[in-house]
Formats: sequence, structure tokens, C-alpha cells
Amino acid sequence: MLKKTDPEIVAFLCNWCSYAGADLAGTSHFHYPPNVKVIRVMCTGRMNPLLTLSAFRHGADGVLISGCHPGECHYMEGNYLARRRIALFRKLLGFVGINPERLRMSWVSASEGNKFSRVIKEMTEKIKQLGPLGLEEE
Amino acid sequence: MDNEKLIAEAKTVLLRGDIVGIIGYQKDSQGFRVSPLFVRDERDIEKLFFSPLCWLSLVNYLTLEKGRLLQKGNPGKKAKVALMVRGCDSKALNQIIIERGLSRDEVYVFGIPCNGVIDLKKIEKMFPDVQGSAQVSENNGFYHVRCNGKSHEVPKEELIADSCKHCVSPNPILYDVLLYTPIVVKQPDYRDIEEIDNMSIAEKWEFWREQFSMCVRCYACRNACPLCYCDDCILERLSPQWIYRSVNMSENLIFHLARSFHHAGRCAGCGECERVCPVNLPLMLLNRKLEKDSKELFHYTVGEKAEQKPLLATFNPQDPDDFIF
Amino acid sequence: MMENPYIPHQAVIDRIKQETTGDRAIKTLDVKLQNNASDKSFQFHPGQCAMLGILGVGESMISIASAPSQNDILTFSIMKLGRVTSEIHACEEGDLLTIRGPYGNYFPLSDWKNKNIVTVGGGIGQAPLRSVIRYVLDKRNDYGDVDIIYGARSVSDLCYRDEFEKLEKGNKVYVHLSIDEEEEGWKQFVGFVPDNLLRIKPSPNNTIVITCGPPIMITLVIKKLIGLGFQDTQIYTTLEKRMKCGIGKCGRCNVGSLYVCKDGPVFSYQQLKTLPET
Amino acid sequence: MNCFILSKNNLNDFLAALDSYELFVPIRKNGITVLAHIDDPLAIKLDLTSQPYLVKQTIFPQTESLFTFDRKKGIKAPSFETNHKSQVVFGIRSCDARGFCIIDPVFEEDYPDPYYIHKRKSTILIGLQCIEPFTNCFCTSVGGSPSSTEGLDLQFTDIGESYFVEVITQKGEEIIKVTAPFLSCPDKNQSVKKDEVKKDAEQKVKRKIDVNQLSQKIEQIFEDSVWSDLAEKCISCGICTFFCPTCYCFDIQDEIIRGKGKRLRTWDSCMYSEYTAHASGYNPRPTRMERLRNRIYHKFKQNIDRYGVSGCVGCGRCITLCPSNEDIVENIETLQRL
Repeated sequence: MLKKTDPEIVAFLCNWCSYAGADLAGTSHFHYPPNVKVIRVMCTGRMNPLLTLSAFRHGADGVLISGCHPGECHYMEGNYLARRRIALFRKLLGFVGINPERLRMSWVSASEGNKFSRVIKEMTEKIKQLGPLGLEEE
Repeated sequence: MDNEKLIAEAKTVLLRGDIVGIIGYQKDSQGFRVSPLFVRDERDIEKLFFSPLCWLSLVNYLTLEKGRLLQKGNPGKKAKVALMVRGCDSKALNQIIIERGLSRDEVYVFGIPCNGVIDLKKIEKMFPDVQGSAQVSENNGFYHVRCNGKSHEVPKEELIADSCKHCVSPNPILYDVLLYTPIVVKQPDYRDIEEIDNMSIAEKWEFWREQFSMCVRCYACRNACPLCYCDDCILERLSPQWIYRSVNMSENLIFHLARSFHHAGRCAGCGECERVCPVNLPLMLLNRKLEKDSKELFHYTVGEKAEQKPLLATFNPQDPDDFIF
Repeated sequence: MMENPYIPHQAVIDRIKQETTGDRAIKTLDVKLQNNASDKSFQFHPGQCAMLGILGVGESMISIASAPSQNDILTFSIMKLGRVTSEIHACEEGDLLTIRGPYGNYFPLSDWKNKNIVTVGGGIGQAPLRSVIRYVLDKRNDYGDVDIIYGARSVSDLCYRDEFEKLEKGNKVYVHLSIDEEEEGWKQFVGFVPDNLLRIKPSPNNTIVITCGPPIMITLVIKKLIGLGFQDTQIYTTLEKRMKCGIGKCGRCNVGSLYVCKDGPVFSYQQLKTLPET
Repeated sequence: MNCFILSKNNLNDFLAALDSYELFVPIRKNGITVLAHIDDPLAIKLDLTSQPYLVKQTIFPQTESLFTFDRKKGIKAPSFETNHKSQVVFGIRSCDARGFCIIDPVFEEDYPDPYYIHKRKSTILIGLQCIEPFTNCFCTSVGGSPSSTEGLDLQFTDIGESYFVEVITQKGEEIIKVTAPFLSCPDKNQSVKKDEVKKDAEQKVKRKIDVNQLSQKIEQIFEDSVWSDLAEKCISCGICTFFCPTCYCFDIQDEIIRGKGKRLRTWDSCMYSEYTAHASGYNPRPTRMERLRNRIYHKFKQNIDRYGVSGCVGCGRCITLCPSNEDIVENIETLQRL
């Protein structure tokens, strides 16, 4: 059970690489903090900023968007488009006083179960430091 | 600026036969107010005018109600609408054309180099009790204001709209006829953005909290924006519902972040959102922040070239990746 | 303490019947009020509506399709259209709904004793008419002949087909179904509802006509009825508007100065003629 | 009617004496005057020069929970019986107070609305006589006046060094009881001065509309093409309705955040196309023409038919704030000319 003070992270993982990577992390028993809720998306390229904002609004303290390494996107360039969008969106978040570290991206391939667990560990640590975001309050 | 050329051009255009009407500005009978004017025949042509009081964008009217204006009075035929377009408006229009929201041959553009317009709230505060119609013209950094039978000289910076202070595109980037002489372009100035960038995260949060707590979500910022021309706004949809209807800090914040981000790489900088806001939110700060960062991160400037792929529909393999694990 | 009109009762779905399938599928739901809502609080008349809802999704105004005599069970036929109706379609028997009402006025059936009744319905518009028909059959001796004229786009879009078959057996009830386009095996009328009405030519003599369906159908039906010699006072319809509160406060369902939720939904053509935007 | 004098120097003390109430006072924020809920009147800078916006928020909040729910445990209805503090709203203009009187019957008739009625009953409205009506004010044409006390419990009039305080209702008396130490009796001169200020203000209302036979007119020309012309400028935002003291239309929606559900009502606007759109996609008011027509119809016909009084208080805010200069005074003039 998560305590109320534990940070919550929503991870949007692409179907082709990162979701498989997370799966591998699980089957290989690489431990990572239980603070993450995984949502599978077909490609990081479909990540509308509204998905990120919704996650924050409904209580997420951090959002991770993870896809294939550059050049390996199943749809050729979805991850590149996502990267540009997220780079800019992070600037906007920072501008209104939401620490941009709350929105991160990672490249995790299907064989990188280890990396996935490392990413979640690092992200959880960072979000713990930042404390709750509190957007679920009014 | 004299209106003679405008009226002469308007008359010529109306005679062409392929133009269903002209969207322009007219002076209201009250105070400093200016309204859109929809000219369909010669009777109204003389009312057309332009002055520093013309503080609203007309581009919006091309796309309202699925471009009804374009179809009106000319069903079935490929119709054209003529409209008066300032520098910023032309960028918006260009963007809509790039996005295929309109086709270039549906519009006839009266291009108007614009030296900045007056903030109605400011001038109404300075001259609160104007009887009848007031006139304003610009000369050498001063506005010459005529109201209640008297003349006043007011330094330009006291009345100019804030969004115009940052204008870097006073001259139309597309037009069919250019009225008046082009204006010397200023260098971009992002000091206002940098001021906020330099605040701490907590200070920024406090600043925007105060602002967004005032928002009543009347959606005027969206409806006035020439680039908000979707028939069905995603922020109003019920399934899926991205934003709840309740008006509180969190929902308002999400609304404004989503709204401004939808204009990333699109915003023409006309300042309509800020102009219409009944609670005076500094919404252009959000738009200009995105504009500034688009330049810095992706070397992208809206309206730089007439045909330009939208910012977020393209990428560069060398785009920044310092936030990626 | 004043009653709070926004607090709904809870009701459990007793039975679900799939009437039609496809994009705009229709299901008929029997719902049973939960114990805290006594029968007394839900006395209704044919023509009235209720706000059905699901907590967390919202509410939607739906015509009551059952007769008042059906005690503690209320029947609703619901087309899958928006957010609420889609969620209701996803419900299973035993699931809970919220319910408020009954709302609105109703057909003045007690004024129509000994008259013949003709109902002209299209698509989902048959739901409130079903309530009328059942009411009349409950009090069979009080009313004359009943003609049911009903149509839909295709055979698979017709609601209550099994019920019509039973109704026709004696009872002086005559059912006239139609579909818009020819289909194999369909032996009854092919064409639009107003045309079926013209074919049947009900006599205006001592007769009341109630019509409900898409706005365009209602308009045409009324036109044809006038042509057949019906008076404005013999024609009744029920209107549909988007509603939120159901109690004449939220503002959106006005026609002229009247609210459809409270002053309607039932209007005689005599009234309707005086209202703008109808 | 009881009358008192409150020295301007004592205004903050007067307000501070109202600590058993929830207190709302006008302050300046972002260049506009709004009502703020405050705890310490001594620490606040009041803005008494301008008409506050959004006064209806205090009784008819923009977002209001109708009840909370838990999908498993069911509905939890609010209680109106608890000992909520009454609220005092200070510094509002006659038009806003009158606005409440106009929407009262909507919430009172047939199915009384406990949320509104409860708040209305437990709110004391203290008015501040309008001295400088705004350019777009036309209250005197629609049955109001800058000096009207309709709907107010106390009325303050600025007579120079002090306020002339008129007690209008029993609820007003309540306030007098707790603030008595700061009040004194007016003398003849002060009374005369107050009357002068009031009369002066009434004459300063410049704009006028002709409401004579207006509702009949609107009915006659309902199908006229003039409505399309009037609506051509409109951009379909909600400013005119949200800032209108008598617009009360609302939406009801359910919201769930982390399992906690609420059924809420929020202000809605007849200027949005979504307002009347059916789930089927059909919309009885698909364009700006129908919507603008409905707004004017509601104010000047429907409200008269239903409640016998014009639904417009003439505050002029819809004109002042309109992004595209829709001007209801000009619109009515155009209609009346037909």
C-alpha cells in the first residue's frame, strides 16, 4: 500500500519498446519503487499534453513518457515529434511554477528492463524531493 | 492615416463581382469604440476606416460558424471575402492557410501596416466621460486625441496596447493590396518574459495562482483568438472530458496551459486573448514564452516564411534531449 | 425543511431488453426504485419524463414508457447517443441508476374519454406513446379505437415489435408499421411515416392524434393531419430539448417563454402554433 | 426609515465589528473591482470608486456542489440546517442588488432551490449609492435607478466626510445593532445632502432605451432578418452572461477526482452553441443569430411573461466588456425602429 505522502508517478509507455521493457523489468525481478502507474500508449507521438495535464490534475506528482530510442520508433518518427513537444511543454510548465522535472522522458527499448527500473528509481527519488504537486486540490 | 485610399480600393474591390463582402472597421457613435463592419454593398463603404483605435482582429470572422460569411449570399459559387488585415492578423491568416483552414483564394487582403493600437481600457480611463464619437490619430510618438470638442496630445507609450509594445511584425506578410507605407521593424524584446523566468519556481507559482484564480472561464480568450477556429473545441468536449467545468485554480490552470500550448508555433501575437479578457489576465506572457522558447530551442519563428511546416509537426534529430533518461 | 429537488433517488435496473442495434442502438430498461423512494413519491402520468443518471457521469431526461399502473417498475427506452446514454447502455441488470422526477406536464387523457386515439410515432419517439397506449389499454372501456402508426428507418430499427403483435389481437387496436426503404420479407408499408398516415387516413371524427418523433417528422405529420381535417386542438405532440435541471431553472429548454421540462413536454398544436422556434 | 451617519474614518471599524459574519468587500485586483472574502477589514484597502464585478457570485457561486457521492456508498446530500455564519456583502450598487430580486422568483417558484434560497436568506446586502454612473449605464430605463434600494438591507451614501446610512430591512437593523458605537444621528443638512447626491446621480445616467411595447415588438419581429445583422459581430463568448447580474443559467455536471465525486452546478451561457446542442447532434439554436435573439428575448420578453418584470437591470456591463462591441442599447434601438 502506498502511503498518502508517497509520490505518485504516471508512466505513459509506448507499446513497442518501453512497455515491453517494463514487462521485462517485471519478469526479470528488477526491483523498482511501486509508485508508478503504467499506461500503455501505441507511441509517444500520440502524447497530447492534455494527457499529462490530466494525470497531474488527478493526483500524479510526476509524469514519465517513455518510448523507443531515436531512430527505432515503430512509426519512424513518433518519438522525435514527442521529444520536441515535451521539450517545449516543460518550458511552459516551468514558467507557471510547476517544476519541469515533474515531466520527464526516457528512451527504453524492449531489452532494457534494467534501465526501466533505474529510470523509475531516479524519477521517484526526484519527485520525492519535490513533494506533492497538489493539483487534485482545488 | 487618411481613409481615402482605403475607400477607393474598397469600391474597386466591390465592383469585381467575385467578392461577397468586405470585413472592415467602423467608428462607433460612442466614445473610442470601434466595431467590425460587414460591407455588402456600396451604402456602407464610406463607413470603413482605420485608426490606432482599431484594436480587434477581423480574421476571426472568416472562420466563425464554419465560414458562413463566405457562403452567405453566394451559395454554391466559390466566394471571396475581402478584409482589412494588420501585420499580426496577416500572420494569423497565413497560419490558417498553412493549416488548410482557409484557402488563399477565398480571401482578398487589404494589407495595413500598423504602428500599434490603443488599449481601449487605458484610453477610456484617461478620458472617462466622452460624449459622442472621439477621434485619434498618431504622429511622431504622440496620439492626437479629439473628444468633447477638445484636442489632447498623449505620449504613445501611455496608451498603446501592451501586446503591441512587443510587436515585431507591423507589416502584413500577405496581401493583395497594401494600404499606407510599411513600417520599420523593431527587434524582439523578451524582457517581460525574462523577468518571470528569473523568478523562483515558488514565486512563479504564486504569481500565476493569483492570476488563474481570477479566471471565470468565459472562453472569450479562445473565441476571440483567430487561430482558435475548431468547430468543436477539445477543451469543451464531454467524452472524453479533458477539463472539468468547475471553475477553480487547478482547472483554470489546465485550461490556460492547454489553450496556450495549442498555439505553440502558431500564435500570431495579435494579443486578442489579452484584449478581451474581462479580468485582465496577462495571457500573452504564456504565448510569448512559447514563442521565445520556440526560437531558442528550435529556431522557429511564426510567419517567417509564407510556406512553413508547423512547428510541432516537424522535428530535427538534434532537438534538445537534456530531459531524457 | 424544504425538499432538495436535485437529490435523486436510487433505482436498480431490473431488466434490460435490446430493442435495436447499431450506432444508435436502443435498449428498454425496467428500473425499480430503491426502498427509500416510496411508490408515492413517483406518481406519474403518461407523457411525463424523468432524469435518469449515473453517478460520476451525469443525467439525461428520458420519457417514461410504462403505464402508471405498472406499480413499482418504470420503463425507459434509451437510445445510445451522448455520454450518459452510452454509459447507461453499458450497464447490466442489477446496476444502480439515479432518478429524479417525474417532471413536466402530461397528456390530458382524462379529458379524452370515449374518444378514438391515434398515435403517430417515429423511431425512439414511440417511447412516450407506449405509455399512452398502455394507459388506454388499462382503461380499455373508457376509450374508443386505438390506431398505432409507427415507423423507423429499417426493420431492425423498429422498437417494441414483439409487443405490437400482442396488442393487435382484438381489443380494437390497429397497428400500422412502416419502414423507410424496401427490405426483403417486409409485407407492410414502405415509406415515411407521414405518407403512411395519409394512406391510413384516420377520421378526425371524435379523435385525438398524438405524434412524437424527429422534428421534421412532427412538422410533416401535423401538416398532413390538418389536410385530413383535424383541428389544432385534436393534435398533440411532445417536444425534446437539451435539459439539465428538469425543473425550469437552468434556462436552456425554453421555447418562447415556456420551459419544455416544466411547462411541457406535451403541447397541443394550438399551443405550439403560438410558440416561436418550434 | 431609520437613518444614521457613519464617519468615513470609522468605516473600517464598522466593518471590523461585523466579525460574526462572513464579510465580502470590494477590492481592486488586476485593474478591476471584485468582491473579496476577507478576515481582517483593518488590513484591507477597499475600492469604493468603481462598481464591483461578479456580485452574484456571493449568492449564486459560479461553481457549487449539489451533493457529493461515492459510487459504493451512495449520495451525501448537503445540510442547510447547520449554523453557518451569515454573510455580509458590502459596497454593491443598486443594479446588482436589484439583480437578485429579479432572479429570486426563478429559484423560488415550483421547485424551491434550497442552495440559492438558503444563501439569499443568510446574506445581508449593504449598498453604496452610485455617484458616478458609467458611460454604459441605463438603469433608469428599465425600472431601476442608481439610488434604488430594492434588494438592499442597508444603503450607504457618500456625503463628503461621512456616509449617510439608510436602514431598509430588518436584516439591516441587525447590522445597526452590532455597529451602533460607530453611528450617530444625521442632522437636517446631511439629510438634504444625501437627497441631492441621489438626485444628481439619477440625472447622470445618460444612456436610455425605450422599453415601451418592447416585448410585443420582439414577438412580432421574431423571424425578421435583423437578428442576423445584430449577431454578426458576436464571437459567442460568455462575457455578457457571466457578468450580467440577472443571468442565472447553469449546467450540471459530475466530476470525480481520486474517487471523490461531486455533482456540481456551474454557470453556463446561452451564447455557447453547446448550451442547447442535443446529444444527437441536432441543435435548435445552431448559430449566433438564434442565441443572441434568445438572450434579448429572455431579458425583455420571457422574463416579463413569467415574472412580470424586465430581466435587464441596465448595468451596462455586457456593453463595456463585450470584445466585439455588441451594444444592447443600440440593439434595442434598432429593434424599436423596425
